[in-house]
Amino acid sequence: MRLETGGQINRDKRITFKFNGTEYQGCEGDTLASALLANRVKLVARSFKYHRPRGIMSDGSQEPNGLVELHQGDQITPNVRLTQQEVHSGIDARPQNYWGSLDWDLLELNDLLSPFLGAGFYYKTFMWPKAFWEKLYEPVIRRAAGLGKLSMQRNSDSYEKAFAFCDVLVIGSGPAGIMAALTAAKAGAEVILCEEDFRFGGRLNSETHQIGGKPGADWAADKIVELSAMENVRLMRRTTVTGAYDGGTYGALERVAHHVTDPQGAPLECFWRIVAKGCVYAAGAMERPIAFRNNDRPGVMMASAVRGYVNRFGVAPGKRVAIFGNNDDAFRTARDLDAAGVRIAAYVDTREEAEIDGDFPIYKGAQITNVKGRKAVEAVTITGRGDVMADCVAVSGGWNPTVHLTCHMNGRPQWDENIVGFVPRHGMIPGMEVAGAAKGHFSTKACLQSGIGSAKDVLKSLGISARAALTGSGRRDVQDHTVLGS
Amino acid sequence: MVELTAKTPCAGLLPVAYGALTLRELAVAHITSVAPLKGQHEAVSSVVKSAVGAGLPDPGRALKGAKGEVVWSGKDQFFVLDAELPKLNAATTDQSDAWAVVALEGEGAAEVLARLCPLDFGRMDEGDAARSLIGHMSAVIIARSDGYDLMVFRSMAKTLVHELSVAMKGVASRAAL
Amino acid sequence: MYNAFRILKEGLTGNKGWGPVWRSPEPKSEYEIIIIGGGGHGLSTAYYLAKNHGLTNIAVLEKGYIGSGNIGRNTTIVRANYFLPGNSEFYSHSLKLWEGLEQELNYNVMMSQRGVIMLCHSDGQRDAFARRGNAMINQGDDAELWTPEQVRAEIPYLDFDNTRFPIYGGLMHGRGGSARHDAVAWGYARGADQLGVDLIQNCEVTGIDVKGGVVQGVQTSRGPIRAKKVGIVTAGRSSQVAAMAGVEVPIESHVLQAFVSEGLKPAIDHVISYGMGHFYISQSDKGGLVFGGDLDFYASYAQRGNLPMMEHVMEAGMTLMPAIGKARVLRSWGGIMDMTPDGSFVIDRTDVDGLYMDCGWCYGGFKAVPASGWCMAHLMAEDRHHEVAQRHTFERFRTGEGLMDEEGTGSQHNLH
Amino acid sequence: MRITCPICGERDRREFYYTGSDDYLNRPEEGDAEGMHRYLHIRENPAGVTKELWCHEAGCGAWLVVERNVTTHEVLGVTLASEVAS
Repeated sequence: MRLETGGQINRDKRITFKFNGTEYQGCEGDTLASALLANRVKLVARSFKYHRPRGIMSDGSQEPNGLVELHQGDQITPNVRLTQQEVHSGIDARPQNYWGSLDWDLLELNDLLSPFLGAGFYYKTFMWPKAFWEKLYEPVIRRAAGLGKLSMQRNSDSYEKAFAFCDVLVIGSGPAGIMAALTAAKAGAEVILCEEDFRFGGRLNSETHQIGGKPGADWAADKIVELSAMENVRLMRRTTVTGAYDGGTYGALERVAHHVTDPQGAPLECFWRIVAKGCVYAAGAMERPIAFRNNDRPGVMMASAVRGYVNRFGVAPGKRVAIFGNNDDAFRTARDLDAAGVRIAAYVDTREEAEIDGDFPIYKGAQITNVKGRKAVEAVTITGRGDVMADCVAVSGGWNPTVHLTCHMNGRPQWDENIVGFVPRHGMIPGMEVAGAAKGHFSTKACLQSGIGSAKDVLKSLGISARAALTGSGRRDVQDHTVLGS
Repeated sequence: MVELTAKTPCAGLLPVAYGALTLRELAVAHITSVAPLKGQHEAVSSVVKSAVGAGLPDPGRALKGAKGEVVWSGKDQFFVLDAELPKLNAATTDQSDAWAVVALEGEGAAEVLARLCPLDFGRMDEGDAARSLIGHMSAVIIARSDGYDLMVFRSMAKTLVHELSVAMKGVASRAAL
Repeated sequence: MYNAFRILKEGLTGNKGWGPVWRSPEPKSEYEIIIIGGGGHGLSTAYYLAKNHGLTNIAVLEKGYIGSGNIGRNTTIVRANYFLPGNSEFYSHSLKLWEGLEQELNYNVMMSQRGVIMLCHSDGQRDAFARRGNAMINQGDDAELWTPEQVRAEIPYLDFDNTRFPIYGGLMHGRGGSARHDAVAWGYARGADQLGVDLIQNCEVTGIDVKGGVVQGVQTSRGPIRAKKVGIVTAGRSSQVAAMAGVEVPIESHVLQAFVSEGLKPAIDHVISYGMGHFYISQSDKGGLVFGGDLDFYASYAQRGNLPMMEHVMEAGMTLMPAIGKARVLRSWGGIMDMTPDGSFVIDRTDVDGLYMDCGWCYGGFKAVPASGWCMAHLMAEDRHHEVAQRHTFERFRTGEGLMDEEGTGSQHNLH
Repeated sequence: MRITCPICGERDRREFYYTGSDDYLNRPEEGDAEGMHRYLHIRENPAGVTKELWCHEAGCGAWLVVERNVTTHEVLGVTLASEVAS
C-alpha cells in the first residue's frame, strides 16, 4: 500500500507494468518489488521443492523468493530478482515454477508429502526396478527441478566486457564506502566506487538517520555529487562486484540497460575486470531471519526490508504489522512504522529485559511461534498471548556482515562474539581492507569512521598520504603522489 | 598477365563513426621489421636515424622522423614505418601489406580500447607503444594525441573492424542512456 | 537398508529412525592397510579391498571430511570413450561398474546414462572420431557416429551456422552420462563402513615411516599408525605425500575450474562436449547447467582459478551454444589436478616396499572412481596389477614405451 | 593474476603463456637417458614457491623465469630467461 508521503520516488511519473498477467502502476524510483507491495500483491512465487507460496522477503540482492521471468522470445530472462529490477514501462514479469497457476499450483501437493521428501530422500530410493530411474523417476524429478526457464534460442541481446584500473576500489556506497571513496579521492588516488543498487547510499536510503543535520539519504546524495565532480573518481552504480581474483583483479557485472525499455543499442550488461592496487570493502551487512513455523509465508519479511519499503519507497508492506526481534535494531522498525502511520499489531521481543516503549501491544520475553494463513499472513501466534491478527511480519534476528567476497581466496572468516556473527579476518584478500558493517561496525558513526580509517590504511600501503590535497586531475599526478607517502 | 587490383586491408570496411568516435584506415607505404643482431643495437640505431630521421626507441616508445616512424614492437625488435631502409646489421623483414593499420580517434577512444585490450590506457602517453591483445588478436598499439593507431595481422582486418565497431557503438550509445 | 518402504515408515513416524550413515571411529594403533585420502578413489579402494578381497582391517585417513576434495567438486561425467589400449579397457570396466553401482551400494548415486556426445568440426576430426568409435565398439562399448542432421534433430539449439566451428556431426556414446558426485562418495563411504573399514576424518598424514626400504606406517595429526601396506590416493597432493616416503613422481598439479548456473527447467539433455573450444556441458537433475573447459594453464594448489580461463569457457560456450546466454553463473570453483606427462593415470607400486600409489588422474578422475578402486585394491591385495590397469605404471615414462597420450600433444604435463 | 614483465611492465596474466617448471632450462647431456627422463617427467611440484618458464606471448615475446607461490598465486619475482640462462 502506497503511503501518502515519503520515499525517494517520483510520484508524478507513473509507470505501467505487468505482473502475472495483470497491469499495475508504479512510480519512477520503484523496484518491481516495491511497486508490487504498493499494489498489495503478496504472493509472487512458489518455493523450489514443496511449491509453498512465497512473497517478497527482502529489499535487495539477497532476495530468495521474488524471482521472475522477463521479456519475450529469445530474450526471455529467467530468475530476475523483483527487489533489484527497476520498474520501467513495458515490463511483463511472469512468475516461475508452478504447474497450473501461481494461485493454484498443483505441485503444492509436495508440501503435504514433505515427511517423505526430506533432505536426500532420493539417495535412499528409486533404485528398483533398475530401469525405472532413467525412464520414470529421473525425468519427473528433472521436470520438477529448476526455477526459471531458458528460451533455448540464440540470444540476440548485446553484452560487453571491459577493463578498468584504479588505485583504490571501493565496494559499496553506504556511509563507510562513501567516506572511504572521499578519503582516497581527496588524497589524489584514482578511485572506483561500485554500488550494486541503482542509487548510491546503501542503507542510508532506507533508514531515517541524520548525518550532519541532514537526512542520511540527502547526505549521501551530496557526497556523491562531490565525488562525481572529481576527475580521479569513477562512480559505477548498478554494478555488482562478483569476484576477487589474484593480483588485485576484481570481476564486476554492470547492469547497463536493464532499467530502460529501449537500450538504443547499448549493451544490456558489461562485465568489468577491475585491476585495483588496493580495495576498501564496504558491502554492509544482511539481516538474519528467525526460524519459526511457517516463517516463509507471503508477508513475513525482514524488518530492515519493511522499514526500507516505508522509508525509501513510501510503501507500507502491510496494514497491521507484527514485529518480531531479538535485538534493539528491531525497534527502529517500530519507530519508523509508527512515524509513517502504519499500525503495529504486536511488538514481540525475545528478551525479558528489552527496553521498548510505544503506543502498541508489546510482548517481552515472548516469541512468534507460528503464522496463520497460506497465501498471505493472516495472524501470528505469540507465546503467552495466542493468535493476533496481522498481515505482515517484520523479523529481525540481528545482522551478519556480508563476508562473501572476502572468502573468494580460500580465507575463512572468524567468529565475533560481540555481534554473534562472522567477520572477515585481515588479509583474506591481499590489498583489501574491510570497513563498516561488513566488519561488524553497525552504528552509522562507526561506519563513517571505519570508512576513513580503512581508506587511510589502503593509501598508506600504496604510499599515498591521506592528508595530501588533490593537486591535479591528471593521471600522472596521481602516480606522483607516491612521493608524499614517505 | 592478369592485372590484380591492389586493395588495402580494410578496403570497403572503413571509415566508420559512432558518436564522436571515428575509425579510419591508415596508409603505410612500407613496414619493415628490424631486429638488430647481437651487439649491433647502437650501430643499427644510427643508420636507421640517418635514413628515417629517428633512431631505435626505448622499449614501449615510438619515434617519429622526417621520413617515417620507428616503433618498438617487441623484445629487441622494431617496426620502421613508411621509410625505406638501407642494408642493416639486423634481421630485417619486409612486412609491408602484412598488417592492417587503423586509427581510432575521438573522445572515449581509450574507453573503446578498454573493452578489448587489457592495457591501462590511463598510463599511456602520446608516443607510447605497446604489444598486447585486441580481443584475441596480437596487436601493436601506439598512443597518439587524439587516439590510438592500431596494427594487427592483415588477415584479421575484418575482425578488428568488427570488434572495434561493436565497442565504439557500445561506448557511444551509453552516452544516450 | 535404504528403500521406499523405509522412507514411508520413517515419514509416518517423524523421521526419527535415521542414524549416521557411517561411524566415526578413533584410529587404532595398527591396521593391515592404510589408504591415505578419503576421496572417491580412496573410498572405492577401501570398499573393494573389503568386498573383493575380504580385507577389512583397513583405515582410510582423510585430512578434511569425506567429500571435501575433487569428489565433492567436479562436473560428474561418466564415459568410456577412450581410444588407446590401456585406457580403453580400463574405462570400459569402470562404466560396467557404474551401471550396477546403485544396487551394489544400496545407495542411489543417480547414475544417468543420458549419452555423451563429442562434436566434430572438420573432416579430419570426423575421421578420427569414426576410428575412435570403432575402437570403442571393438572394446565392447557403444558408439554411434551421428550425421550433422542427427545432431540437429537431437540438439537443435547449437549454432549450426558457425563458420569457424561448423558442425560435421558427432560421436554419440549412449551409455555415458553423469552421476551425482557427492552421492558416489557417500555411497562408497557407507559401503566401506558397513564392511568394517574405519573412515577417519580430520586426520592429516604428516609423515610416512619407511625402514630398510619397507613401509612401516604413517605419522598423522592424530598420532602414529602402523600398517603393513599403505596406499597413497591423494590426487593433486600426490607429490607432497609421496615425498614423505622419498618417492618422486611425474606429476605437476594444476587448477581446473568448473561452473554451475542457477537452477533452470530441463534444457540440455545430453552431456555435450566440444573439444575444439575446450568446452563441455550437462544439466544436473537439480536444474543447474554444469560446465567447464580447460586447465588454467599454470601450476597451482590454490583451489581457485582466474578470469582469463573463466572468460574463455564462457566464450566457448556462447560460440557453439548461444542459447545459454541468459543463464547466470551461480558459482565456480577450482580443483587441483594431478597432471602426468602423457595425460593418463598411474596405479602402481613405488620403490618403497608396501607403498602403492593411485595418482595422475589429470582432469578425468570422476568417471574412473569405481575401476580405480577396483584395480588399486587388486594391486594392494594381490601385489600384481589388475589386467585392465597393467599398463598404468611409472616405468612407462622412463622407457617411453606404452605412453598413453590420448591427445597426441607429447610429453608435457600442462598440455593434456 | 598479474605478471610484471621486465620489458613491458605489469600486465594481465592473459598475455602470458605458461610452459612449466624451470627444469626446462637445464637440458641434460646428449645420451643421458635417465637425465632426459627426469628433465621431461619428474617434477618436484612443490606446494609453495617455485620457478617456472613463462613467455610474454601476446606482449614483447620475451621468455621469463617467474618465481611464484603456487599455493597463493603470489608472483615473487620475474627475470628474463636470457639473463638466467647466460
